[in-house]
Amino acid sequence: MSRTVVLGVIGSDAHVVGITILEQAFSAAGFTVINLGVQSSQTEFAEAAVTHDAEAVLVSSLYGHAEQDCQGFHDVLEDHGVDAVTYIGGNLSVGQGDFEQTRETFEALGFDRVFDAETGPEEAIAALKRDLHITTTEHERATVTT
Amino acid sequence: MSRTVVLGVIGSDAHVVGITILEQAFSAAGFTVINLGVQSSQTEFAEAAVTHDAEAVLVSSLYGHAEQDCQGFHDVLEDHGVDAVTYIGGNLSVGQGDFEQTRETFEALGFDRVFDAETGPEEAIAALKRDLHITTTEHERATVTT
Amino acid sequence: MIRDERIPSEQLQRIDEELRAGWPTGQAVDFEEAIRYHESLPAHKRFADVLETADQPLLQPRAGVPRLEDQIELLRYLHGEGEADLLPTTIDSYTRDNEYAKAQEGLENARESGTDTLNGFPAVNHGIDGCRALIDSVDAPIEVRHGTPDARLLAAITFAGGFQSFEGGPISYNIPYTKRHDLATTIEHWQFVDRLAGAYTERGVRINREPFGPLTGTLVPPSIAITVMVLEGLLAATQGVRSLTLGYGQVGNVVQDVAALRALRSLGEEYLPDEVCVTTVFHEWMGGFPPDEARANGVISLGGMTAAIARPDKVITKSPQEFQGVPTKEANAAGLRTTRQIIDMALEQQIDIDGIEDEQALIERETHALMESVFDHGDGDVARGTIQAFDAGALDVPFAPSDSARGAVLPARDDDGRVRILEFGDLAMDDDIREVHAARLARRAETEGRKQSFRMVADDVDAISDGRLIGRPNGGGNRAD
Amino acid sequence: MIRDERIPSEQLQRIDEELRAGWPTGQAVDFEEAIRYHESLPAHKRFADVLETADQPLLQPRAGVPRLEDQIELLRYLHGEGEADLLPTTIDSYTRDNEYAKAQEGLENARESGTDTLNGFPAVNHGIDGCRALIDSVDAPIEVRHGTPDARLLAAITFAGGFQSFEGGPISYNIPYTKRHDLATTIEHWQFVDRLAGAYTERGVRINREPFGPLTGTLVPPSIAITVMVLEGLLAATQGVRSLTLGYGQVGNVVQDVAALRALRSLGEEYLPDEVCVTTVFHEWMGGFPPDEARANGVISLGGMTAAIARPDKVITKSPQEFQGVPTKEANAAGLRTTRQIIDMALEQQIDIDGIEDEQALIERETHALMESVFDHGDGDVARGTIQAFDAGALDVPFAPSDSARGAVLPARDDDGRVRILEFGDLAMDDDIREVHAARLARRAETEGRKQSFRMVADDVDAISDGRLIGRPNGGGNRAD
Ligand code: B12
Ligand code: B12
Repeated sequence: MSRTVVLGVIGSDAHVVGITILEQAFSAAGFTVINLGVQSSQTEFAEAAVTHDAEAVLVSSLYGHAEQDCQGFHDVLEDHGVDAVTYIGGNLSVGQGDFEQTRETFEALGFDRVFDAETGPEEAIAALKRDLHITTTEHERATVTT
Repeated sequence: MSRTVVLGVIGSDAHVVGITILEQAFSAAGFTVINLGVQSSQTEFAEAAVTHDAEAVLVSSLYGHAEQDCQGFHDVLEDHGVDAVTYIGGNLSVGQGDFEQTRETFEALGFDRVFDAETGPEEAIAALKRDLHITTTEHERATVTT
Repeated sequence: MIRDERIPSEQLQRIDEELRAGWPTGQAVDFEEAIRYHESLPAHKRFADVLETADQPLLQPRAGVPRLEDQIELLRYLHGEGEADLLPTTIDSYTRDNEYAKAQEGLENARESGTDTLNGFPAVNHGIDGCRALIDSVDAPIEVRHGTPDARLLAAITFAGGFQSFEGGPISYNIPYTKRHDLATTIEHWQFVDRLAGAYTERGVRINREPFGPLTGTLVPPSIAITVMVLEGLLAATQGVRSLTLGYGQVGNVVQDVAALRALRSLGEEYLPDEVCVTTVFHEWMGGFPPDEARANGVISLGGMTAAIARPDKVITKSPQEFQGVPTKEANAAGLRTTRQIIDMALEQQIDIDGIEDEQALIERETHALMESVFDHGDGDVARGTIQAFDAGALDVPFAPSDSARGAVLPARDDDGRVRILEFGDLAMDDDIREVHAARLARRAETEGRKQSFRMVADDVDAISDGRLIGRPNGGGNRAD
Repeated sequence: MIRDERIPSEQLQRIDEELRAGWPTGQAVDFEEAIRYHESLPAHKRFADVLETADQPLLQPRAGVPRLEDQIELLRYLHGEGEADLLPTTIDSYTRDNEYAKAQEGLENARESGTDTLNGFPAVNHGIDGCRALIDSVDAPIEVRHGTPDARLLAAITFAGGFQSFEGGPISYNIPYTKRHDLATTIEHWQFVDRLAGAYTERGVRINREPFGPLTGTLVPPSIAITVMVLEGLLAATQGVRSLTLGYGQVGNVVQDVAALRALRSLGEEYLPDEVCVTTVFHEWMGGFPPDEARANGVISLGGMTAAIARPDKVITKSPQEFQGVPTKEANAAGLRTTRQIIDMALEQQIDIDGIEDEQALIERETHALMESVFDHGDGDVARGTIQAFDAGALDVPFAPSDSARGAVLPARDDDGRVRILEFGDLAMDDDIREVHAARLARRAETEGRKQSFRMVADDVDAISDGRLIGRPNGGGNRAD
């Protein structure tokens, strides 16, 4: 059975190109991708994760308001009973910030992994496979069945 | 009477373009310029200053060895009995040094003024006129008589 | 249903009053007093005049920070150290969403903590006095740049606040910038903005309007961008706008970019009424940048070089820190000076490249087809035609996040790096044109020994940030090292 | 009197032994053992092969620091972070003057104090072992770059030390680099260097030789540079050199630069014997740089753009810190990556500019005239002809500090920014050619409403560092701000 991930851009951010590439890459790697598109609210992420029984929630943010947009996000997930791996990636701070600090900020907000904009999809896919204990064989099966 | 300056590039430095421009500018400003050209030794500067009874000695150095090349220069001038204003300009240190430090180094070596490579000829001419107490009228006369 | 007709003055006034009641700073707007303020501005702060009389491309950066004093300092720096000819004030994202309360919170936060969590200048919150303090403190014309679908209050306040140029439009600030705004509503909102600009114009204060040409910034085929520019231009002209700057974002192929800028100018002149003064603006590469300042400087310089050849009226520069986040003022000024240097070195040279005319002819043919389809869809009415054409997919924008566009068009580069269309969807281009694109892309596929697919598109999206123009398999490289 | 004839082996050996006795590290040279060392090097360190088989322009920076470990680290950095294809080792100024004792002092100073007062790598002092430690530690081909009129010992040691490429030549490392060396002597000295390279070549170790194309780096008319390149190529070929890279320094006008690089290649092939493999190298702007890294990046990028169009085999890059002094390794790598980005973005595009053929034809005509005059002056002998032509001013280099050149030629830019000749002195160019130059310069003078004079030349010398190509009065500016 294919593993399901929910993907979207949070807040009022409209940068769509990154998730378009991610959707394609995660699909090609055998995942079922529920793409919420841009400008998705915390609730939309949570509801989609429930509806589709997602194992991972992938949040994208490019425009520099990620920190505000993610305040309380993990509470909302918990309220909906979502127990998925959560990743966030993109340009997470305003300006030329230091990434290690950004990582800490978002880990403190509850994200399991934090990626910068230099991350290629492959890296995130590899990490998710590790986190979901997906072996290559299972992955390959997944690729075939989707 | 026109004021005489000795101009040259010291050491084994061959960067000639700067002094070509300087020669032209100082001449146009009414000075008599004795241009020694590139790769001139300390002694050549001193002897020319004596021969032409120069009021100023203008040393140029671009290639980054100025400090070594100017060691003892003011002793040599003194030995020859030269009592002229001395300027040095160009790229005076190897690498991306801080100019204030460079200025101190060359002032300590005895130069009256130290110029960086951003100096346009006008600036040096204005300074020399001040140092030699040349009034505009005298300068204008000079321009006419040369 | 909405039509391309001038808003009657009573209606203008009524909406204006309603709007201004929506946020405290709105109350202070007084049109007559605003006209007097504009009239008091010196010639070198009159945006339209400065732009329209320049004899070489003027440079303008993007820049906006939340606090007034910081914005003043930033713009002075960009004018002084960056040698910018024209200045921007980029608005924050909350304001773009009309969330003035959140913007207020962000602004107060910034004032207290000294760190900026807003990504721009909340002009509505600063109000007329704040805007004028900025205009008064900076010695060059300043434009409002934003990305706001409903920019009516922003326009009312910034126009009264002394700004004489305003970016955006109903399509270009909808389709690339939002998901859920429908086109009918954004057209209506922008008719108001344009009518307001028109009202100032009639009183001798020519507000310059600048539709946002780059759209999604990502491999947008020139004819699509130009069509949107002309449509927004027509809508604006109807409302009385007389100074229009049509935009175009660099795709990176010099011949195509020069051809597109020429086509933009000639089509703008062809479609827009004579009383409108049309100028053009070239945006340095708007897609993903390399994560490396040195490489970014190469991208920026290719833009400068292209501008020197095409000679648009204005160039919007990028900074070498584009990849990372909002640039420092130093980096922003550096992007300006790098661009200036290469433009000034190349501008006086005669550089006539072969093939520009052909490419321009193709772009014009495509644009004519799209425009015709819009007119058809609207029975001659541009507003209706725009809505219906987008609805039908006859007009479309690649990578559009908006529900109002099909987003079915997929672009890819041909073997020479020019942007072509791989998937047309229902785009209103006839078979002849489609064949030209197909042939060009087939040649590339052949060169690369692979099929045309989304993989190719994705590779092209990443190519420039990965260091090349065309997304060849394995980076295109038989590199020697 | 000296002639263009191959040095007989006994003489080669005798000079070699004499020379090597001159400094302790010279003793260690053993030709047979050196051949074995070269044979042991992997393919990717063989300079000539790597350069000659590349399918796009290879990039090479300039770089040299006194201490071995620092030089290793520097080159590794430029190869890794700078993505350089080919590496340099720039020699210090004392070595260039054959002042090995002073270089030794500088080196020891550097080792003790940790601060560098030498402006390069004193390869003679490092000796064969030091050189090989460098070659072994770095994973790319490395060239010796210097500026030494008498480079015989340097060549003997660096060739034996494993370097397979050596810059310079009897004219190009004399005229721009020194005051008092006479040409007859430098030709004799470089015949030795070339003969040594030839001796290695005959044993299968093809040492690449690269005459220094930019000369004084300051507004050098292309035909003068190309003539010097061809002459040095001919002298080298006589001595058995089979891998020759002819150089040219950017003047900043794209059409003229592309034309010059094409002319360089075609004239190189025309004049040099078939058994010589001719490649070309383009030097990014070698004149005065702007005192601003951002602007310097624009200058560098114009060079990259030109290289993408002209496609030389190699490009020598500049760093944004060129104005100030020897660049940090980061800045040096940045110059490489900026160049790489713009080249790679432009390389796959077809950019055919009008007027290149005409300009190339003019350059070739001028070069033919100069070459013919050299042959005439030497009664067919290139060595004698070179000496006599320079003596007569029939061949001349602008801004030459050397007593061996008249330095009577004065260049200035025409209205399009191409470098023309204002004062010919006795340069061997016929009236037809002179008229072409005069007409171009007259047009510029007219545009500027002033006379042709040294003032114009001085303005052109400063123009690029002041931010433009042509030294117009008052900076050329009706700039809008
Ligand atoms: C194209 C672009 C736009 C287009 C977007 C069109 C569209 N609808 O998509 C337009 C022009 C409309 C635009 C608008 C704006 N933009 Co913008 N934009 C860019 C730009 C140039 C490229 C983005 C892009 O498409 N990259 C290509 C894709 C493939 O890469 P990516 O998005 O980075 O995604 C990859 C990775 O980040 C990663 N990733 C992303 N998300 C996630 C999530 C997970 C879980 C993982 C694992 C990985 C991951 O994987 C992706 C695929 O490889 C970037 C700068 C840059 N990167 O060069 C600025 C940039 C993102 N924009 C920026 C800003 C500020 C804005 C505006 C606010 C601008 C303004 N002031 O007008 C508006 C915001 C509008 C809005 N409401 O969102 C800033 C953000 C600043 C910050 N964070 O500090 C940037 C960095 C530019 C800058 N230097 O100022 N922009
Ligand atoms: C052209 C050039 C060359 C040409 C010179 C041709 C010639 N014979 O003139 C060539 C290619 C031959 C060359 C060789 C070398 N060069 Co060189 N060269 C330059 C370059 C690019 C421009 C110099 C120039 O002509 N500028 C234009 C003139 C008009 O300006 P200027 O020389 O700065 O002079 C003005 C001012 O400085 C001032 N000024 C100068 N002197 C004085 C004196 C006084 C009293 C006053 C008031 C003012 C003043 O007024 C002048 C007129 O406006 C500079 C970098 C730059 N500036 O961009 C490097 C540079 C000077 N060179 C440099 C080096 C290292 C060398 C070499 C050692 C290179 C090498 N490693 O091969 C050799 C040295 C050869 C030798 N024996 O001297 C370094 C010096 C590094 C340092 N100081 O740390 C520089 C800075 C480049 C760099 N960043 O590495 N070079």
